[in-house]
Amino acid sequence: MSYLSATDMRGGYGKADILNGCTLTVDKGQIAVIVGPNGAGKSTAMKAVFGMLSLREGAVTLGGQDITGLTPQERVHRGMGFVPQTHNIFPTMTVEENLQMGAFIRKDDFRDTIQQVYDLFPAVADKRRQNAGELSGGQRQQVAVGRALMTKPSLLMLDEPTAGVSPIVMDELFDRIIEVARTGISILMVEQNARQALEIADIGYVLVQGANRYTDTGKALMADPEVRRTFLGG
Amino acid sequence: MDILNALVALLNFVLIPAAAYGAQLALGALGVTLIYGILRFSNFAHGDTMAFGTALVILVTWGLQALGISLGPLPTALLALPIGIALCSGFVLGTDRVVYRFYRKKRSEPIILVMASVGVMFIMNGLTRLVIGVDEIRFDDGARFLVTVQQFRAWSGLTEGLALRVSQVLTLVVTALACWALFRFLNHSRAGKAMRAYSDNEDLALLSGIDPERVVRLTWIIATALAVTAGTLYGLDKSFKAFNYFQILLPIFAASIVGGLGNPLGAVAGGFIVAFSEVAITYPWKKVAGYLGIESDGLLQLLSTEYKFAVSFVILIVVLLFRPTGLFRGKSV
Amino acid sequence: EEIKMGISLGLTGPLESIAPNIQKGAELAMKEVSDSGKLLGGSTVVPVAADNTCVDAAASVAAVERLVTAEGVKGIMGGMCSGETIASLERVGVPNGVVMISPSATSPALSTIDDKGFFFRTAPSDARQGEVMADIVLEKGIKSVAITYTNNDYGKGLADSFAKSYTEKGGAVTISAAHDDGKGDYSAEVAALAAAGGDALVVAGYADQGGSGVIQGALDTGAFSTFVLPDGMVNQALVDKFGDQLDTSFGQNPSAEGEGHDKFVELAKAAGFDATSAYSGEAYDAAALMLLAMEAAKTSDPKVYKDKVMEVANAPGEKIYPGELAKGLELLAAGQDIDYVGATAVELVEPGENAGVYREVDFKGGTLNVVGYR
Amino acid sequence: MSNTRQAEATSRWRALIVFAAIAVLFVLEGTTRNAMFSGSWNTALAILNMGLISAVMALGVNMQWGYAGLFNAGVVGFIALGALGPVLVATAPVEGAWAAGGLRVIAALVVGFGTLAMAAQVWAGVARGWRVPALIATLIVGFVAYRWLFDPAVMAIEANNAASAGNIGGLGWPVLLSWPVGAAFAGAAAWGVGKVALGLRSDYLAIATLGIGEIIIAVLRNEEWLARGVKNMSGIPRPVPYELELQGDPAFVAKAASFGMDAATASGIWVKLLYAGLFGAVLLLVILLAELALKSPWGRMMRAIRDNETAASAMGKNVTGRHLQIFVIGSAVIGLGGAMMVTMDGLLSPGGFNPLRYTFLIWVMVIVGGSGNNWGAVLGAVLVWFLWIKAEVWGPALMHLITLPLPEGGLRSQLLGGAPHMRFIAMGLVLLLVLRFAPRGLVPEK
Amino acid sequence: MIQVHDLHRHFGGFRAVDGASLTIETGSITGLIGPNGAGKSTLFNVIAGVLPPTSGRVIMDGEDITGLPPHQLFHKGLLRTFQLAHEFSSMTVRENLMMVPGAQTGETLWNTWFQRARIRNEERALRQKADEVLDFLTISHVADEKAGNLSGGQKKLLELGRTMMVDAKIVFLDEVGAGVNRTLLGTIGDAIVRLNRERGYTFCVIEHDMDFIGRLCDPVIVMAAGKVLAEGPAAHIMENEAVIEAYLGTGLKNKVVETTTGDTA
Ligand SMILES: Nc1ncnc2c1ncn2[C@@H]1O[C@H](COP(=O)(O)OP(=O)(O)OP(=O)(O)O)[C@@H](O)[C@H]1O
Ligand SMILES: Nc1ncnc2c1ncn2[C@@H]1O[C@H](COP(=O)(O)OP(=O)(O)OP(=O)(O)O)[C@@H](O)[C@H]1O
Ligand SMILES: [Mg+2]
Ligand SMILES: [Mg+2]
Repeated sequence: MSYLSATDMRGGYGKADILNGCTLTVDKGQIAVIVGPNGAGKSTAMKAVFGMLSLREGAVTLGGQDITGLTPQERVHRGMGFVPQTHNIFPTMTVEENLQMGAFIRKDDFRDTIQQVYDLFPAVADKRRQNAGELSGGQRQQVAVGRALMTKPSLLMLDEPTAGVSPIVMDELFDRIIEVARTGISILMVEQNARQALEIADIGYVLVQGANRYTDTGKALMADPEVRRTFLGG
Repeated sequence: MDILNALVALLNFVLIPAAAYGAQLALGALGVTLIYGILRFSNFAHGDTMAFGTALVILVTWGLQALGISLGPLPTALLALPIGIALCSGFVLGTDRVVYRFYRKKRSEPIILVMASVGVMFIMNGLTRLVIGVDEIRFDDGARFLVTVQQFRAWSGLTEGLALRVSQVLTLVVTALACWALFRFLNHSRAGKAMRAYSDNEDLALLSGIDPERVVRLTWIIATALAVTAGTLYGLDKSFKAFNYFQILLPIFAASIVGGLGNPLGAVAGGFIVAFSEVAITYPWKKVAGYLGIESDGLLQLLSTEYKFAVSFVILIVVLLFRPTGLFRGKSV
Repeated sequence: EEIKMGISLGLTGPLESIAPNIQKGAELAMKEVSDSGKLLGGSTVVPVAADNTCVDAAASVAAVERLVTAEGVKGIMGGMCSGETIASLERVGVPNGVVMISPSATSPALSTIDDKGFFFRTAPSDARQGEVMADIVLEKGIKSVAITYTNNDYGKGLADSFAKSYTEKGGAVTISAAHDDGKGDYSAEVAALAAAGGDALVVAGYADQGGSGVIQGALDTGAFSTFVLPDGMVNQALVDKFGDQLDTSFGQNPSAEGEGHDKFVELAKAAGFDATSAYSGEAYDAAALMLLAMEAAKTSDPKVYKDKVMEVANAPGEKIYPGELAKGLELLAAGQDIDYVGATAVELVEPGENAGVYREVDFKGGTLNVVGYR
Repeated sequence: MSNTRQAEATSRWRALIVFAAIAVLFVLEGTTRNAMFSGSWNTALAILNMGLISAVMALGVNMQWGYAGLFNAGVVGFIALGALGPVLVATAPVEGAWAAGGLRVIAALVVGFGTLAMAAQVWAGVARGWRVPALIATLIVGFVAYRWLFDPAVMAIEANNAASAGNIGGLGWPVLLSWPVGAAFAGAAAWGVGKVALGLRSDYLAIATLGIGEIIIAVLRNEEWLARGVKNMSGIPRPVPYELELQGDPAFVAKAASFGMDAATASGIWVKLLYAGLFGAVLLLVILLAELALKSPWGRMMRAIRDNETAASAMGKNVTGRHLQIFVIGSAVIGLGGAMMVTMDGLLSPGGFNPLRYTFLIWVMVIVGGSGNNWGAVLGAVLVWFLWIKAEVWGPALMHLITLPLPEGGLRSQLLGGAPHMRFIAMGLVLLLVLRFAPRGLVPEK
Repeated sequence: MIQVHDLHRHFGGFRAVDGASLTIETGSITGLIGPNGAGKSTLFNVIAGVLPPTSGRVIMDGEDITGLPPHQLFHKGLLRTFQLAHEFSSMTVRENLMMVPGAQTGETLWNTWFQRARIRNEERALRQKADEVLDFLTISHVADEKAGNLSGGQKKLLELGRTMMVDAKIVFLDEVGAGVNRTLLGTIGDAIVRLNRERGYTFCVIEHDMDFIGRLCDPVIVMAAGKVLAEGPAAHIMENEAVIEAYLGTGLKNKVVETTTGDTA
């Protein structure tokens, strides 16, 4: 049994279903990457896993326990961390406060972790007293990822963490994600910078119209010319 | 030339009353600004929360007085205040549970919440009158003055007198404390930061493990405490009359806006701006000028008091023209 | 017959705190008549109250419309504020032919309105009171005053007429500043009044509204110690509030010479309300007048009894005081004339408003003392 | 987790159902007599008429808020300006007033506005360093000139027959003509206000307009020469016959009798029906124009601006210009409502212009009706007004119901004594109930 | 087409744009790259009139356009997209597009009452045009959806779509690619090239996807810390040591090589 397993999810925003039997699983310490065209339901799937969308069908288990009925908040306490695709910072709080909020449920001393985040994103460190709403697009993204890292989750879910960040930061970010995964944390992420992402992925999902089209290791997907042409930009 | 007399006249008639009034507005505005900052709507029921809370405080005060308990020179109402706050918070949390929560869950636009608060306002309005009636009530006991006009004249030998009431000093002190405490709380405590986070981005706050309902409850309790305190001080200083508390809502809104919505410092600054523009601009300078050796037939009054409300609004508008989101850069949705 | 009588007052709104005692005054008269069993051979009187909010003409019209067309009242004690009264009179009272007697609407506009004989008021005219007050002030040797008035037609009208008559007679007005009722803070007004100065402060307002707020501020800051108080201010509540701080103050209000007022106070006390509250006596008189006029006309039809109102109110005839409505009814039934005096020395002059006898009062020793009539 | 919801497909039906429900309420009010309803067509129609006027005002607010997201909290001020229309146009001239100082007042006003215009020119045209001194100099010179012209003229006018006139008087023209004039007054003021204040956003604009509303009311209450201030202006002529005339007309009496009605009742009903016809016609015209505009690219543009000003302006829409346009038009419609209202009241009573009743209640109407939707605003207005009036009866009735099981005694009589205040509680309860069951308004925007 | 002279934009004490001077040639597709926070978006916002500059001038076709409001620039043919999507969220996707063209008859109040027929015809044409654009962007299935309900990438596409609704002279694209599927981004790139060739649009493109920049842009301008760091043809720029250090990083260089070889394969 995988650490996270979301099986056969169906549901949407009221009217027609967006998810049509989508299944996602991640093992401990694994990196899972979801790719797919725009509007395929990737973000929706992430929200569903996180309990922000009620499912009509399907189940989500974490560490063997069924969490389908839990609220997002309870899932946070179970060790899930999430960076949404948009609106992922607190705009009128400073960068530092944003990071502190990431550690809201932690009772221990998290100053080390903040320092680690600053080391990872030096550009953001310079702005720690500035309101996050005043940052550039890429800087916001870095703060958002930093906030999630602060939680020290056991499952980290990232919805397009690299959108808008510069190549050098993207590389750093992927390096860091590998590092994080090596400490036993499971990673589930959506990526449009798909080639780079699949390169580090243990498992890759190609989602189309709310259903799994291809599921394989990252390398295998990269090697499939059909997948490359239709989903990865050649 | 008689600078001292001029100064005392100004102090007695302009500075002290305006400062006390400003502080009362500021306390009210703190509550409004807090609700706006965190729950993101202008709470029309705030004035009536003040009235309702004060009515409860008065009832408790009467009870204490009947039991023979007093605070010596300070008004007994101060002793009743915590109880009043507790009771009123209970009621307000009830309204949140019954009314506002529904719209919050539905993610209704702020204007809908504003309208719901108008509904709550009507209800509290009626309840206050049922509980305590419509008459003017005075409930200040203890000493009324720190310094009376006669005492001051005897002491200083000036023609002008100076009066300082206990309630005025009390208001100023309490406002300063409340503002400081609120500022510290919001910016430095965990719960305060959680409140700001919630106000910034509700979903993300949820994702960070913040319990939104707790934040909301806390906000209501603090706002109610501020409202009841403001209402009680206002009632001690003037007198309690249910109708007046709706009227004071407009200057309170004005104060919180001109200072910058969602900003406690702004609320306080706004309160003083409104109060001083009302009192100072319509002040006839004749007497003061007389002390300074400038005799005049006219009153030297810029505008008559009929326009005091209008003047304070003109000043607000001018401030907003140069600082579109208030003096202290408030929120805007 | 069960006769319904309307009471239209601002039970909610800015004057909500004086409305209840006005209502009670009117109901007292109605109950008295009803209990006597002497009206039109044993008719009972049922009061029906409506809330006209005092400030909202449309709401007032709707309320009075309801009284008239739905409840079928035979007369209305009301309205309370002038604007609202004009609207409800023009749009409901006159078109439907219902008598309205207002205890408190004092606007001169109501004197000239085309009321087809359906409108009366037991309230005194502002113009007359201004003159009386000017005389009293001058007799006290006070040569300069500051005026503050409640910013409505009553306050403004009274302040204007006082100022006119006072200056004509040689006094000086240093400032005439309005205050709004229902605002708690009067620092600005007090500051302005104090800066302008004067030997006394004329407060043309209401005792439990802004008027007392201004007095409070003036006393606290030592701006004034003598206050001149017209009808809206002269009542027990003010005395209770300020006690001997009003030692040098004085004033006047319309009241019958001798027994009328005192009797009403007694009656009210027995009924459990404060009769010195503004316009409570006027309300009693307004209600009594309508009922007496019915008896005089031998019908409760307002189109008929409207012509009798002036008759019962004025001489000749036996004087009728509060508590003597039964006697009045008897006399009328017997075809005799009466001269209703009531609680406020009712003497109606054309076009149907109270001429007003004023009693002069002072507040020496922290009590309300009558010192004379004029 | 979305905050934009799909419109209910049923919304056209919804409007009809709500409309029917309100119609039923009015019919009940007209025919049934019990603790809830008065059973008098006269009251029903009186409520309806003011409801129609409120609907016009609500439409104005809806244009500003619903179409453009402008938070105008100074509604009462624009109503008051509109109400000036009939006073200055339709009332009879005051003898001697114009001679006393009419021209001088006009000259003063011209100088006053000229000064403001000049000040704006100076601010825009003069180089930075000199700007402030030049502005202040202009203002001072202008103000002195203005007061020099204005004060004596006003004194003279107010002294002219002070007890029953003391104002400048009207022109004696037909009252219907004064409606567009009232609208124009409000629109013109809105233009000035808009020029200054429309740079502000949401609640900041609200408080600025709230202030402007208060200023307008303060002027109206205190400038006696204009409309007698707090002394009230009565005797505004009517566009419909007087009830007493009808009652004196044998033909009418006979006709009434043939319906089995007495003349007084019939005349009341007939007059109110005539008013209802007039108001209804104006209302329908305003709605027609508004709907045509809203269903066009113009409406789409306004919605875009309301949604996202930055983007709209990047897409070439002149946000400031459009805001000013809609602010002026909306205010003019509000003013039109004000003019209609004083025409029906026959009275201008500035003491009664308080924001609770004339600003916030109108807002309640718009939001309860469903902002952005014209029919919603209209239905909201009529319904809320109905409730506002009926709460006067329902409140105390509710109290009697509540106290029924209580034993005779102190508490009960205390509660019954407070019965009038149940008006507010009843109003609040009904408002909350409506909002609960129609959280986006009775007829939400599609 | 556009010349920027010594432009400054400061926020408090912070110099987001700190003396940038650059030229965008008519008919070019100019790339603008640089690390996060370099001041690219701020520069765009100043040029497009959203933010007033602290100092400096912007010239368009010889005319000084510094500080002109955005809507006037739009009518001069300057269009832009936003980095964070600025859709009209409560309008449908189609309406989002149809509102774009300027000078519509139906945008004048008077005409909405008296020119109904003309408006109807214009609307029909607009609708057709909007549907074509939606088709091209592969989002025609959500044409009647509220724009606020779109996915992140779809919003980005809508941003781009708006610039396709009218004839523009110059289009500023702020990271249209972020969050857009790479296959689709390829198509978009083709469209940009086509618009540039066939209709003579000038483009200025901010993008962090170096493939995209490399394929489309000539020249490429690199910004860092509010200043122009380097300028030149894409290939050159990617070899530039300073650019690699500040922006590209070494790790990527290998990858770019690897994937480009993959491409050719
Ligand atoms: N309103 C503001 N107040 C203060 N600083 C700001 C403000 N807006 C932007 N900045 C700062 O200006 C700098 C430039 O921001 P800009 O958005 O132009 O960067 P960018 O080059 O577009 O970056 P990215 O690639 O991440 O989008 C950033 O460091 C940012 O923090
Ligand atoms: N709040 C919502 N209400 C209604 N429909 C929605 C909502 N959010 C998304 N959708 C629809 O659901 C579909 C899937 O959206 P989702 O955000 O999951 O896509 P995605 O795969 O994350 O795309 P992208 O790569 O562009 O982010 C889209 O067609 C979108 O229009
Ligand atoms: Mg997505
Ligand atoms: Mg950017």
